[in-house]
Amino acid sequence: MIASHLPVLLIIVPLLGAVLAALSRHGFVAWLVALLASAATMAVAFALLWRVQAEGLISYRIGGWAPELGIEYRIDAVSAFIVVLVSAIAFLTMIYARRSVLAEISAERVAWFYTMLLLCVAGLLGIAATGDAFNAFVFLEVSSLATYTLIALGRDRRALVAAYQYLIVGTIGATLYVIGVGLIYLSTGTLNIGLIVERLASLQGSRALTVAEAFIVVGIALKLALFPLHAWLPNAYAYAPSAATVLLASTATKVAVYLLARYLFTVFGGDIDVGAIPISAILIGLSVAAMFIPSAAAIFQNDVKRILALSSVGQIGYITLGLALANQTGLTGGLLHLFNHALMKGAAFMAIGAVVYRAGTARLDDLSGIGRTMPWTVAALTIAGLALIGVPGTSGFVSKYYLILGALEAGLGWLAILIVASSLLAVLYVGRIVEVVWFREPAAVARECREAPLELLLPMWILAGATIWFGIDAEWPVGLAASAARVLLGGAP
Amino acid sequence: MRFDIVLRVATKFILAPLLLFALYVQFHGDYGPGGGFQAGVIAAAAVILYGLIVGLAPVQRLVPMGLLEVMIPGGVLIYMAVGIASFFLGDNFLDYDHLAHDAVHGQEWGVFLVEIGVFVTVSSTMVAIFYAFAGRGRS
Amino acid sequence: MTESFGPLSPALVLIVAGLLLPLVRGWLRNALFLAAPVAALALVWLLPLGPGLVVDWLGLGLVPLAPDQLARIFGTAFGIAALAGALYGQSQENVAEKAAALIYAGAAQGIAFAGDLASLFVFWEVMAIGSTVVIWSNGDTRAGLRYALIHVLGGILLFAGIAAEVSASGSVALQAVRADSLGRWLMLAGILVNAGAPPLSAWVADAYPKASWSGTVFLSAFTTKAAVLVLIRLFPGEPALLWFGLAMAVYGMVYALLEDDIRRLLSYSIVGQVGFMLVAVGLGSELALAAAALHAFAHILYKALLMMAAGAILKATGETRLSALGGLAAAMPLVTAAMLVGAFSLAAVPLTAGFVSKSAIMAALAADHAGLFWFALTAVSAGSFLYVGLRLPWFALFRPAGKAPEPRDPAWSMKAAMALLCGAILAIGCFPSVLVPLVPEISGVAILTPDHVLFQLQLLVAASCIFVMVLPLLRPRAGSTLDVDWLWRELPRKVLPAWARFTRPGRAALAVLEDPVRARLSAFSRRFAAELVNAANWRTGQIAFWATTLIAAYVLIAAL
Amino acid sequence: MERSRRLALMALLVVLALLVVADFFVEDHGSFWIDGTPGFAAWFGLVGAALAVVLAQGWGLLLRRTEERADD
Repeated sequence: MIASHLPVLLIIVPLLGAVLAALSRHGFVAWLVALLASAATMAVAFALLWRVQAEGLISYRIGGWAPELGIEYRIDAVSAFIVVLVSAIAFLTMIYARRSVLAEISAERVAWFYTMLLLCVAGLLGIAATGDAFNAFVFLEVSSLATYTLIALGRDRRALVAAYQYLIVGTIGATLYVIGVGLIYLSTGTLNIGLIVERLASLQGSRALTVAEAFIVVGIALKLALFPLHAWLPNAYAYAPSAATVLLASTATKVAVYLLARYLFTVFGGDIDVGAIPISAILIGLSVAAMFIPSAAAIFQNDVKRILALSSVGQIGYITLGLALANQTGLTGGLLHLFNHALMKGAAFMAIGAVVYRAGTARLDDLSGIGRTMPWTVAALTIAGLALIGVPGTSGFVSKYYLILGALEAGLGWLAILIVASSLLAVLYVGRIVEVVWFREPAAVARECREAPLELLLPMWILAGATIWFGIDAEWPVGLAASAARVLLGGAP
Repeated sequence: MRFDIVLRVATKFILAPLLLFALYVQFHGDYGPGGGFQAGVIAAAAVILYGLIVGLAPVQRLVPMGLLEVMIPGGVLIYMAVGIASFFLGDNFLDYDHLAHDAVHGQEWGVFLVEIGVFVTVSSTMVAIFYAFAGRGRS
Repeated sequence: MTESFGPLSPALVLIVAGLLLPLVRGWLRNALFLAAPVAALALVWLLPLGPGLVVDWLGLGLVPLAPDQLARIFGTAFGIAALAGALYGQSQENVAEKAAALIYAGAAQGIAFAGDLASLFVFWEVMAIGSTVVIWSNGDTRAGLRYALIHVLGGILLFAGIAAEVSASGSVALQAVRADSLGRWLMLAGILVNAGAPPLSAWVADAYPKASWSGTVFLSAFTTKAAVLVLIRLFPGEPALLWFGLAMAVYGMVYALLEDDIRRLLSYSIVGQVGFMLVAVGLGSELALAAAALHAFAHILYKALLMMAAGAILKATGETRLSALGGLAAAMPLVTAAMLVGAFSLAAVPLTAGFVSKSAIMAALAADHAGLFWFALTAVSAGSFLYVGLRLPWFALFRPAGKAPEPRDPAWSMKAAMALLCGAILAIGCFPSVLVPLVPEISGVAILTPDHVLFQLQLLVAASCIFVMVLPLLRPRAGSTLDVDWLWRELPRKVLPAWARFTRPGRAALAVLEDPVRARLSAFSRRFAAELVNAANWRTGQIAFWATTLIAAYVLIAAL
Repeated sequence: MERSRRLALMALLVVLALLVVADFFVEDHGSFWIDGTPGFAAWFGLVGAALAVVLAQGWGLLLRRTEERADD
């Protein structure tokens, strides 16, 4: 019985968990519920992946209505890839969250925090699972609203401003998206993505569609923080509670990338240039700008969380670059980097969250020599940093390798050189952190710290270990990314 | 405002019809315009009106914040429970065909129950928002 | 046969030991520090020569461990250097440096044994990280960062080249090629950066002296010589290398002749000696390649010895500037002996290892009738003796001037390490035939023949005459010699204020014009540029503005 | 030129002369047109070393500065 309902269980389980967590109104019980719910969600996600790999596309009709009338959930290799990533990160975040949340959030709000965390997860999974353009908007809003709350729960007063700014920007993005969906509905008369694709075939060259694509792409670009629409992200990540930052940095933008890929490839066809619009050229330009400018800005930051947040914007540039290349290798590289970046950024934010847990600050000036007193935490941060640079032996290397091959395959040799050249910037900002935390004499703050508790170290090191593991034995993620890329490009998985 | 006799008296007259109208909209939702969302807003409007007239403390005695915090997720829980119940009857999520002896009645029951969930959540959320605004600067 | 060793490569042994080092304490740490190079050296010789083990990784057939003759030569040299360095650095307290040094040495072994481009690149990058940490752990962060950047740049060039090569040929095989396509030029450029070739030679003398007294010993051994090894594998007979090599030989000599700081002087001389090797690689004959490998071998030994002597002086006196030193010979006889052996070996005095390897290079040049390079390098050899065989010992050790430091004896481990290397250098110099099993190609080279020895002695004595004649000119003077690194170390500091001064009149004139529109525009663009860099604090309206701009641009393009 | 240096120079020149004389009695295996001639290495060494000094001094006049680098 359960097997046939897997696609919807993916959303029901975290949603039910959110409801129960809210009803419990008790911090520890809410955490337990969240942990169990996210563990169950992860199990569902892996089961789905397994089934997709065995059987191909899985379709599920909500309420038993046909796709013309109702909402259809469609899990293919791409969705399964994202769903596994999001649910696994969510589970690790829950393990991590208990201690971290106790330290950062006042006791009466803890249950709400887990409710929001689970709602956010449910929304993100929903975007990946649904095959309905409007339903995707609903889940986009579910996850976004939960995200605004999560950010606002940060203990820094600036968290409120950051949340407010994200609220406005996110709403603009969602509105643009829904306008685009509306235009598509006008032209095709359906909201089901599968049917839209069928009906679009006869509508090539329609003005309305071009405008729809413009609105959808820019709307999603706001959500995924594509340069220059990224400015909401650094503050939001820097001031949110640590556990929330981990989840958001690793999953929220990634799901937006998934949505963008869905529209660019599945809906608007494999040839992502529509009519006169050189989308791939624009996207390549913006991606390259993202690889360089925010990374350069990261070098001049003093707050480690902000450094990592700005670096996220840069790393998103690599991912969108993979989409823009639009060939099998490049797209594999982009999706793989999406996966790897989630792992490494998750580890990095968990590590800096653990530092905040002990030292109470993420300002680089205060963290001199903290590697002496928190060696395991800082070692995980270092591994993540090396992966951000793309050092061989880490997963970052593998994904950049595929991106470069993709660029060469597309005949863009200069782009391959830019990809590697932009790593120089990562060397600078990672190098600054590594230098301060390891090689400076310990400051007063660092001397009084102890190593982070095991509950924080465990998920952090699972992610850091995965970063190393997938840098050496990359078969599994590469296989997933490659089959997702094949599906996006219209082939068999 | 609680000393304005006109408002107080008028409110007393309006409250009961308001609540009754909310119930009407709720139960008539299957056949005509209406449903849990609208009904929830109308019911919440009654509570909010009462709060505006008598003040925050009395209305919170009537509808305490703790109740709202249970109602908000509770409504969602009802909704989901109905949806999940379909699982056990061999249908897809939110497919009510087998909730009753035949498909039409099943759908009717399903929608009816789901709308109750919507009502609970929407009404309590509206009131909670009112509390949040009205209580600003006090807590 | 290689299979029976599984993944037990010398590289792995050293890297794992390096990672474990911070976890153990006390005598165990020192023992591990010493045992790992011994084990690696043993493995270099135990691994049977053969094609190696193919590992499938992402569809690429990787050969991380492919022992061949060349790997064994360099593996032995790297192994001895690591062993001697570990012995020398026993009393070093800084565990970060020791761990990084082991990883660094392991990466060098990895490069020696790598059988394909991808594994090669992996170890290449690990080597960059290890060496950066060695420099960093001594506290000079700016120099460390400069070093890291140059090496990341080199790594990037190499990586781009490898990617192009792999996508063109579809295989990661290590094979001898010519620089005849963009990808191969990129590979060559990446390797040359590590070799210390112009125009980026300056990093060697910038970074190496910033390491601690023991760290420099490791640094002097691996990076540049690993680059030579890779050049032998990838670009044997590449004509461009002849000219790069000659330029480096002259560059190293000129800068070393001017330099004041001992370790900087020795760093410049690394570049000079690697130049000799590059010329031999560029020649490309079998003998020339063997000679290049042999010279790298000898150079690793004597440069490590010289760096040890310099480190001992630094540790005893806190000073390495020639202008501030002098008369150390009486106080530190052992260090004096070590420095003389090393210096004479570098200058190819007969009965030292340097004489053997340089003779092989010269013989290879002669065999190929490369007259220009033969005469040029002979002259450079005379010049090299000037700076390292005469100027360095005279001013540091023998001249009567200078404050005599209190004689502090180096630790036993330092002495043992120096004695080990002295012994190796002299043994090879006296009995060159011990090298024939390692480098069979040199069996035909005339080394200790009377005419050859006489030739070399004339050259050295002639150089000595010149030295005595122009002694005052060569007196060390405090200061620095401008190099290409001026471009990234000082130019920005000078240009930016100068640029501001230069444009001030223009800006003043503009301000006088007081064109409100123009003022607004320039203010806008200035603010815009600042905010683009500091992207974090944009206002919400600006994001909305950008979103609208993007849509507008999008729709506009579509409408056109 | 002080006395000790003059003495050392004399001694070295004598040694060099002896070496050149010895060169006449050894069979030379020159590879190029000139390098096999007796005494070649002696004069080539003198010229080469002198050239090296001239080159270095010239280079030093151009680019040697008395101050250390600011960031060393």
